[in-house]
Amino acid sequence: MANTLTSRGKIADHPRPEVNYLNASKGIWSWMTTVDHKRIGVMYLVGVLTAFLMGGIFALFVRLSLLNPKHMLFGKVLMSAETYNRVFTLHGVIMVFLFIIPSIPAALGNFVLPLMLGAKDVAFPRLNLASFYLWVIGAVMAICGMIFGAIDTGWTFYTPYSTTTSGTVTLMVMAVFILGFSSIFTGINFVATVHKLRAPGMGWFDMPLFVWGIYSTAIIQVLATPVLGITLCLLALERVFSIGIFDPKLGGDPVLFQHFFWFYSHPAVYIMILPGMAIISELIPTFSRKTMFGYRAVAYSSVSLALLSFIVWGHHMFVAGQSQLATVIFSALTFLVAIPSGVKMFNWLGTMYKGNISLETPMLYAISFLLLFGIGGLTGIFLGTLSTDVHLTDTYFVVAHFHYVMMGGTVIAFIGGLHYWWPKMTGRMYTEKWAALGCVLVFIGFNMTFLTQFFLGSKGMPRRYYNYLDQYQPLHAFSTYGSWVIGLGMMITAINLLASLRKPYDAPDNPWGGTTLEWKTSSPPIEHNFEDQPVLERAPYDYRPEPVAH
Amino acid sequence: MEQQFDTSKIGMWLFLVTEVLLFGGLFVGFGMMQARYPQEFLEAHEHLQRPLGALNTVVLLISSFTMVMGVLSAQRNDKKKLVMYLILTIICACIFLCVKYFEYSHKFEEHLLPPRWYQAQPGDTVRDAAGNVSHGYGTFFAFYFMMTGLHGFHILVGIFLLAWIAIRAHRGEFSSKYYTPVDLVGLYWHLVDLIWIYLFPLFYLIK
Amino acid sequence: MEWLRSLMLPPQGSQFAGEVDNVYMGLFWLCGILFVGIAAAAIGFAWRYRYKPGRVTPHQTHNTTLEIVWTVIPLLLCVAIFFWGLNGWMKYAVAPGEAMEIQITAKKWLWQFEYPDGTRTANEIHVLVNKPVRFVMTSEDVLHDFFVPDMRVKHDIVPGRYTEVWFTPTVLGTHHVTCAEYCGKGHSDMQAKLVVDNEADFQKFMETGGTEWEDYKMKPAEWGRIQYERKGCSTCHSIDGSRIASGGPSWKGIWGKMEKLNDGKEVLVDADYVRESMMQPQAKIVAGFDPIMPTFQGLLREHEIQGLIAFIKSLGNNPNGGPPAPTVLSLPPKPAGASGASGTTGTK
Amino acid sequence: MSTHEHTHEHGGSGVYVKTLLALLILTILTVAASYIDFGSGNVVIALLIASIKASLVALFFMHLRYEKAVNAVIACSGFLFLGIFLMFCFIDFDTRDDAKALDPQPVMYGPAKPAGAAAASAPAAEAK
Repeated sequence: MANTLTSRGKIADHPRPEVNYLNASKGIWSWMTTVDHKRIGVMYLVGVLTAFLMGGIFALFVRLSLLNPKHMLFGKVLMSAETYNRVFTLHGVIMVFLFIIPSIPAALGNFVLPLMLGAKDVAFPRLNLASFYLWVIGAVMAICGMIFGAIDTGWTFYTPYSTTTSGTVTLMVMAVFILGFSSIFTGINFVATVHKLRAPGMGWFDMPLFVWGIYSTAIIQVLATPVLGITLCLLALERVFSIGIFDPKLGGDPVLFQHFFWFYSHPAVYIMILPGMAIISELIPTFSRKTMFGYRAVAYSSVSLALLSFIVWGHHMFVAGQSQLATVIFSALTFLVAIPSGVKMFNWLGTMYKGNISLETPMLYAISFLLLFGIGGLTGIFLGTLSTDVHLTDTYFVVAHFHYVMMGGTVIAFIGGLHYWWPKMTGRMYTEKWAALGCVLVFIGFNMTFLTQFFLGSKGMPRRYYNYLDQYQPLHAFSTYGSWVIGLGMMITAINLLASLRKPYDAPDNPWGGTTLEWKTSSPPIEHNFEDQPVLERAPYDYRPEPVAH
Repeated sequence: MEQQFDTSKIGMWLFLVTEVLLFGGLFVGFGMMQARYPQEFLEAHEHLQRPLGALNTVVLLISSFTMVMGVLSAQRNDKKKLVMYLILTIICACIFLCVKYFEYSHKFEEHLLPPRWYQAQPGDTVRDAAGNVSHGYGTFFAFYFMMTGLHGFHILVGIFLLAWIAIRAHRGEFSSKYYTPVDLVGLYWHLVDLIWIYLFPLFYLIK
Repeated sequence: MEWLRSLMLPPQGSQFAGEVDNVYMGLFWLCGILFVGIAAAAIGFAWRYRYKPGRVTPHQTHNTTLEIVWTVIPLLLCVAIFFWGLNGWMKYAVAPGEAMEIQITAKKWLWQFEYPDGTRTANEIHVLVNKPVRFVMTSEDVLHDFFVPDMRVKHDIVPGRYTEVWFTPTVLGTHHVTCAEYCGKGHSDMQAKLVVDNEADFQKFMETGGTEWEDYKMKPAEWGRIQYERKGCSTCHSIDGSRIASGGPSWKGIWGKMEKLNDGKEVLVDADYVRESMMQPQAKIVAGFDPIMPTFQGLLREHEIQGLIAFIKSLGNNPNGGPPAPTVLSLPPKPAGASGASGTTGTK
Repeated sequence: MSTHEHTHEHGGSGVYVKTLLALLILTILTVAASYIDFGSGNVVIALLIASIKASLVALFFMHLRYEKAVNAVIACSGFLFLGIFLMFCFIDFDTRDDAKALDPQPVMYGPAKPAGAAAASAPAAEAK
């Protein structure tokens, strides 16, 4: 496998230009005031990876604390119940709002999307920079909330707990509000970019599937995030002015809060997973060297997932006290979501069929994704089905399910995409062997950690529990060991990628034989992306040997 | 230029959609609380001054008209009229805010305020045995202040935008070939008007 | 396949469990097969079609028939699963009319149960085997969730509202009740025991009236005050000396007093007299009052009677003195397995 | 660039004046209607008139009538998804069937603490 790269690695088609986007201008200030989508993407990347590191450390602490029911480590209690609640809340808030939501769209999407469209930049470069700064402000506020107080509501901020608990809930809620606007600006930018800045000759169905995925995501970002904003405003006002909308002590309705919250946060699940699917739709044809099977079906399924995501939010509330009619309707609608997800899965497998598959690191991640997202998606059926959901909801089964989707799906795809575009972004190749080892370790550790949690949950272990019954101890311990394996895998991956930065530029323009436009420019790209406006000559994923007019 | 104009328009419309949904959340909240406290909301809305609300509606509608005439003037390369219409729009916006100021100060004097500060009015009928009034009255005014406040904030932002556009227009930066900012601020201004079109009957009129 | 079921799911304790577990296992097999298919395809293709330099891949853009097949079949499967799940859930959604109703008040971080006769327990609840039981639940502070894994039931408890959940326990013994909606520091300590009793044990439990009184062993007068309000004494008897219209005499200061009866005789207000007044209220009527009090025979347990006596005594001794009320109560034996409840029970 | 100018000048002042007049008449109409009691029709009439007015503003003042279809789609999607949000919330609120106390007691405030009122309502409901 080691020689697959060299066997077909193309040396740069034309001499590497002296000036690229990284060294076109120098100094911190030139980065802070940049409107170059590539630089903003890189800054976002640094930001979200920092958030991922923080959230990951909190996750390791949560798992470490659950190693045994007494929370003992070397004869000392690792953390109290209050601390535990704060740590898992921070893990949730950071991972969801600071990491996963901006991860693929704002970091990788910002970098790649205009390149894929053959554009010079996004539609509104200054808005793009504003979005990044809003993210920074939100992140700083969230960190202030952590340092100068504590928040123990869980990432869902359910009322009336969140309206009555002490701590810096208001500050944290305002931080998330600002992060929401960062996300909205990204969404507006991408929709306008896709509509208006496609290369000459590129029709809607000539766009790479990554663009379709990001476009669908952007629709959700625009349509759902404002409701999160107003929800959090109302929550903050409830805390400060007791307006009586969410707190039952004041005549409000906590179930209404859940409607408001999930009207955003269920679509937000698709803000997280659609870009992951989008990356996989790039990786599989590229590394199978075969055209995408059912391109249109995959494109349509992205959009339909985006739209369907708005009408299923009530499946988070089957036992929360919404009306029984609403419960039945939401359950029925929920099953619709399974269809486009299944279509994508089958089309990916259909693309691999009779391909010419090389297992470089990005493809290893893609196959991990297929397996992990397969489990995540299929266990979703248990939770959409009414009678089993009553037993399984609010248990570790749910925890395992959404980690399989969010981490096994989105994070795996994100890291896969990072390895895929790393040569383009940095101009350097990483060490293939270490990258593959990291991927395999993450895959094994992930299954150790979360497969066990399905059993914990179906046995009846509720989520967000500090103390647990002794009978669950072996499974919890195994899960904790798994988290260490993930940590090790992530560490190897991170060191490997960072180590590559010390080398001189050595990446070819198109190391993987990709067909989309971002591979037609140099690695790293020049400041304005392309020497000449690229014109689409062939549809994406066309691996036929002879150029065929499309 | 054409391309950029179209792109900006799409961006602006997307932004307007987020505004609609932002206000929409408040409308949904208002609807649900109205369903919970029908009697309280009915009685509380009698405290709002219908003529002032109607006056403000007319003022905003006229301002929308002057705004669109401004855009038309820009399209027709008529700098003088553009500036005039923009100033007229700003004047309307200021009248709107003045009326709102009088309405707000009336509410403050009467203690028609969100629950924490709401003072029972003689006409409030939903009371418990001890004479305490229902929480619903305050909730109505909480929504009144939140929604008209958020709307008023948009008006205020609009005034600054209009002033900025008017200054640029005065400098002659716009022509029939380039008037995107005028058009976008116009769209924003119409949306603010459009939201008020719903706010007015919801708060002042519906029984 | 029983071993597999018991590996993944808790013991079956209610009539729901069988059906829920069937759906669960059905989905498990269905999803298992689908997953094995996906995994086999993904790994199999990666191996079978591994990279060979120069191999040309076929240009398959789509296959409409195939794509319709793999859209429609999952859709039909999903519809079937939805109705399968709905079928089980409909039973869960509607409680039968004859179910015994138990009120649950959840608060940070305590379960409080109340039986139809007013008996209260904390963190422990007894139900009768094979008889449907319906829980009407509310919360005093934040969201909680009543989750009994063995029964396969779960429902949120919402402050300001009453939600309900029901099941028919089928297996004798102790089952675990746990809070499944995050409620703060003590969330994971919010545990209770659900004891499914046979007829005899349940009767015994109801006679002793749960465990609440144990907290008041040393404070019988306080226990009596709770009974005074809970059993409805307060509607007719004041404790401040005032007379309640068409009611009975105030309890203030009557202890040890010689009461004038409507037949002209006098009686000393002592433990025996108070007890008789509760059991046979028409036997002795105080002068100036109507014989309107109903009997509380069978409605009061021994410890409740003693508590009331102690409460009346505490409302003011006549200086002339009377026979003292018992200070240490002789109480019925503690029910098996009862745990000491927290001191905050039911003092609201 | 002559075609450019042509494509962007929509309506003209005549259309705008007519739109404004229509809007003002509708405003008078809705205020007048509010003094008449149509029972449950009050809300429908008020919102219907508001929607007509909003459509007029969107179509003529905001030029949606003359714009590219994509902008109209974007504008409609906002209202569509708001409608979905509203609809499902109403479905829930309308069909809730609580075990007891269908409508929660109105929460009073004033001298009495709301906490006390909430606690007192539990045994009261039980006694029914």
